[in-house]
Amino acid sequence: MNSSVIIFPGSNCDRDIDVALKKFGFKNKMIWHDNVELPKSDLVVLPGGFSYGDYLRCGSMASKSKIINDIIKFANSGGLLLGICNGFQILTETELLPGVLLRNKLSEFICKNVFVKINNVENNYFKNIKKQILELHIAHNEGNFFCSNDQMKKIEDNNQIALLYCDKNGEINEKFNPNGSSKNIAGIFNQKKNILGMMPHPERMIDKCLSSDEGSIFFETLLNNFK
Amino acid sequence: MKISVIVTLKKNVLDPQGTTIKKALEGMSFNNINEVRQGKYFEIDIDEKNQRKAEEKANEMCKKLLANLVIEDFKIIKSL
Amino acid sequence: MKISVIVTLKKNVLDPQGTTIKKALEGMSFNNINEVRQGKYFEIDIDEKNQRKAEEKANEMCKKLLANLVIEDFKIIKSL
Amino acid sequence: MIVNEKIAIEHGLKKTEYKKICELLKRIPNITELGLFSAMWNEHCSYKSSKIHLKNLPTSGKKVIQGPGENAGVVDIGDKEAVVFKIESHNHPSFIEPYQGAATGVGGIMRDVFTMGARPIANLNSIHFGSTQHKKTKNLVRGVVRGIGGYGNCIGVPTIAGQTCFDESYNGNILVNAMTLGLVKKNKIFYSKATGIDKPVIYVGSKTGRDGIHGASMASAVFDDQIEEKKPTVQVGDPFTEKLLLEACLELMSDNSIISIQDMGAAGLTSSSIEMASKGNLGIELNLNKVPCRESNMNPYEIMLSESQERMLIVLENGKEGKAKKIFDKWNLDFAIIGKTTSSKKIEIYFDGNKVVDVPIEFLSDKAPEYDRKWKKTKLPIKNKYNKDIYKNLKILNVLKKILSNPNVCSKEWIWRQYDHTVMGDTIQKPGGNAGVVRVHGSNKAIAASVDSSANYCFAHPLTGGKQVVCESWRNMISVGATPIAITNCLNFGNPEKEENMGEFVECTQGIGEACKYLNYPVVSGNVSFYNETKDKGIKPTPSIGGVGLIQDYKKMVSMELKKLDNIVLLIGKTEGHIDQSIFAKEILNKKKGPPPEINLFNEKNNGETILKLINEGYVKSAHDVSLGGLLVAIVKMCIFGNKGIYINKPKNLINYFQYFFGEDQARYLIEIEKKDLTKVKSILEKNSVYFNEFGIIQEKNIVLKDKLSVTIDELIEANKKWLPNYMSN
Ligand SMILES: Nc1ncnc2c1ncn2[C@@H]1O[C@H](COP(=O)(O)OP(=O)(O)O)[C@@H](O)[C@H]1O
Ligand SMILES: [Mg+2]
Repeated sequence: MNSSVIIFPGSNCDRDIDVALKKFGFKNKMIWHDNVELPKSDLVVLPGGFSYGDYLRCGSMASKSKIINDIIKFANSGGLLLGICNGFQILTETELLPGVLLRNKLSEFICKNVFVKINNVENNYFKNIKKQILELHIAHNEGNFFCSNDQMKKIEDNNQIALLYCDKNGEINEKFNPNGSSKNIAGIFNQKKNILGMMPHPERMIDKCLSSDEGSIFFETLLNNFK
Repeated sequence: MKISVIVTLKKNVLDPQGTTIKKALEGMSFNNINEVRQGKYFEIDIDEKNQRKAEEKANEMCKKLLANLVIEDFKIIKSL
Repeated sequence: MKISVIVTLKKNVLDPQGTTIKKALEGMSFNNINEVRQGKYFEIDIDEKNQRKAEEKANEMCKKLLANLVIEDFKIIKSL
Repeated sequence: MIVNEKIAIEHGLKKTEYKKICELLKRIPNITELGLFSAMWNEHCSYKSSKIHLKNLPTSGKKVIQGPGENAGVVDIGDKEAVVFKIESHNHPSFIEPYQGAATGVGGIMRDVFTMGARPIANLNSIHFGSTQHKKTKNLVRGVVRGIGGYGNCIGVPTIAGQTCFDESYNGNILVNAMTLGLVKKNKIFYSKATGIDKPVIYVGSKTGRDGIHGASMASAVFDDQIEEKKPTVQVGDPFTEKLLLEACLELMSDNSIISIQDMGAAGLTSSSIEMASKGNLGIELNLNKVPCRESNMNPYEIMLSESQERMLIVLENGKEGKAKKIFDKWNLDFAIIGKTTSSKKIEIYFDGNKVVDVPIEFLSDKAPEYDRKWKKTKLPIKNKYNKDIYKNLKILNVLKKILSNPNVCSKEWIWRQYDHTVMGDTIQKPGGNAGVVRVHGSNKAIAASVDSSANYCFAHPLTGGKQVVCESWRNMISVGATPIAITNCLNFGNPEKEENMGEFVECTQGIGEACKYLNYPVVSGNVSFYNETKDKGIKPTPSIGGVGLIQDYKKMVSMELKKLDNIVLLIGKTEGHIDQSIFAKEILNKKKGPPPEINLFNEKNNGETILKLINEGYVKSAHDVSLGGLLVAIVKMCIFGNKGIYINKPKNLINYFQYFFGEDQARYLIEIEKKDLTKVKSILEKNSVYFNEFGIIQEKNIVLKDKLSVTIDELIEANKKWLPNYMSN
């Protein structure tokens, strides 16, 4: 399976996702944002980091990169497009995903393990996933998902919520919401479910010696769903 | 010509930074604060002598980059 | 009463945000920009009916928290 | 402007120093030249008060590739790889503008590391604030923590450990020390020494503005009431540009275009150009009209002394300019050829067609003054005699809770949760433990690092205090299963022109040197920060020690959380019940006098090495060194982390419960082993003459000390974890 990771100036989880994709069997290419054309890919990933320093708004300047047009084309033709953390922010800024990611509720950067519940498995990301609750890691300043009531209704009606913050038993409750995100949302899909934006970093949790290895489940499932 | 722009969060959008600042101010014994909202301010110096044209340009910039109209409003103000 | 405050970086102080935004605007083919500077905007709603007193309070807040006079200037403006 | 003595003094030079400059030059310097002298001859760049004492530190060893004197130290970790690391202070700027001061401190130390060709793999920080009651403290904490996180998180380097202290001696002068570790291939290390004549000198990075002109002199000046006026010397950090600079430099370093490279830190273009030339015994010629400037009408004086951040100076091989420019263009960074190396052994600077500086390099570097300042020895204080009555009304549980929630002991999670500690995907021990640990990417090895200081001990008796900090750092390495390799030190002291402060410096440094020598734990880099005082009130002497260790197989790493019910906890090292200078003495008994606990280097080494042996043989399931707060605090932390309780045996040779459990005797560790291994472990300890006793048995949830204490860990977690977030949110 061919994947492409887009590097923006200021991306800093690009190596991490490269390592993860390769570890689980993807043939991965790193693509500089200045390119006009995407190579042939089954999966395109916008990595975490601080594109353009997160100056102005997170993801805003990256969303104007040259490569974005081709990414939009790729997504419109049904290709799998994954945005993690800053990548998620870029996806909302390009309006490929609804809503925005506001500053965390306590207005502090937050770095810790969280549990997330997979809310929709009828898609190429989570089909046949062997666990519904994963322990993953978040590290962000702006992960507080927000959208208008109308948008939220659409998101819910279309079953676009991908991941929800919860506790280890899957209970979804404001107590387990690390950043003030509406309805504990940790990740969402577009209508067609080929675009996924998520705040947690599965690529940081792919080895037993790290604080969890449940990111592995994410990547294994993703790869298997291509086969 | 310098154009000044203010970008604010829409009323119904939460402003965690504003809330934090409010708390900090209260911690410093500033009382009777109902609310603090934080926004952004830009000063754009454009090579353009015509005020109206310069403002139009700034307007474009806001729509395309400086403000996210999903959550923000912007206003072009007289340069200070 | 609502008081509006603008906090800007002093003229000689580096403004990484402004510089990066300028480059991004240029990348989007906005030309002839000499400079972009970014600042902060605050809207403070105080329980105080007297304009002068409210402004004085805001002034205090700026000095003590909202602005660091080492690198920033602030200005209280008419509420927009 | 014609230079005279008054102007020289305003530049922080002494009369005698100005006289010496005129004699060397055989003329009066012009204002730009005076600027160069004042920058190069001040304490921060010249180490004029500290040099003769730093000479006594052990700086070499089998693993040392580069000791002090370069941008950072380098140690060999095998497999053709090396680790580059250094710690640096950014105290004064952080007090004035906590966010930007701390941020640029982190940026500066990272540049020191990637200048040497190393990709940064971990950040650490040691921060000291005034009393928690002081009105400035809270905002300073908030600003500094945000600044450290703001910069490090943005670049994408994990912050894996640190240290936070509160003490009223920092009320008017906080300490912000930042440390970075980087990884480099042994044959790809870059140095600042220039070689070859007529090689292009390249300026890259951000543009030059009027930032921080005289920052280096500020770092060497005492704060006074006019502090506000010194404000414009604070710089704003731009982590985004630094990230680009990092990637661009590493890209250019992948072949052999670069002859030498130096970041522009304190005293900017001045010290970077002079150091490069001085180390290579060359001359350098600069044309300042070529320097990319951010502001208009900058004069040579300003350009040379600006401390704008995120800039580098590079000497390139001839003919590589085009290739280099392409790389920096790609990353959207400024690039300019601003001069060349020469054979003149002088620094010659041109501006608007005029020669504005013409000074032999050695006048600015080797000829800088060196002082053997007067210093006063500190006598070992007499031990306090404690009357048994003082313990009468104390309850162990109350004392324990009070100490666990003391600002200096309580959990610092509120701080490190704001630092990205997992980016790069190799952090296998996060902040909160004995030391942070990161894997060497793609290998079985891992690097451990920690920062420590013990200002109270150093203040009570500098010589012992100096030794103690090194030993604590060594213990932190041992406790995670790392072989200690080397340290970096940040020596934060008061005014060296005062005999007491100078004495503190001299004796702390002696203590550090002695311990390092004995433990074979050399000093490979460091930084001296003097003049940490406000209105005549100096800080307590605060050397921060950044330790680095190597774990050959990361699967053998040990952490501090208790692992399994029924396992046995052994206490290694002798407990004498030394409570002078302990947190118990200070906070509970309100006794501030007395000597710090004694350091026995033989025991330190022997205990540590034996534990390392036990770890490498797989016997140790968890480990923690016993430090601030004593035994009970140490075991409670292990319980909290592991979410387990313990039944503590009644100590055999009990002096007194309080002295026993809250005393701060050194060279002690708690280790967890399995029952089945007890005989074997005992025999190894005995064979190595290590003093130990069976401390307790792991059980569920309760911490029990027969007839004295029975408490759930949840209750103690509350005491330990809540204090800081509560303090910060009120
Ligand atoms: N400023 C900080 N940055 C990162 N980690 C910190 C900071 N302050 C404290 N810590 C972490 O908190 C833990 C406790 O530190 P310390 O109080 O020195 O404990 P101990 O005495 O048990 O070693 C350490 O692991 C340290 O890494
Ligand atoms: Mg420790």
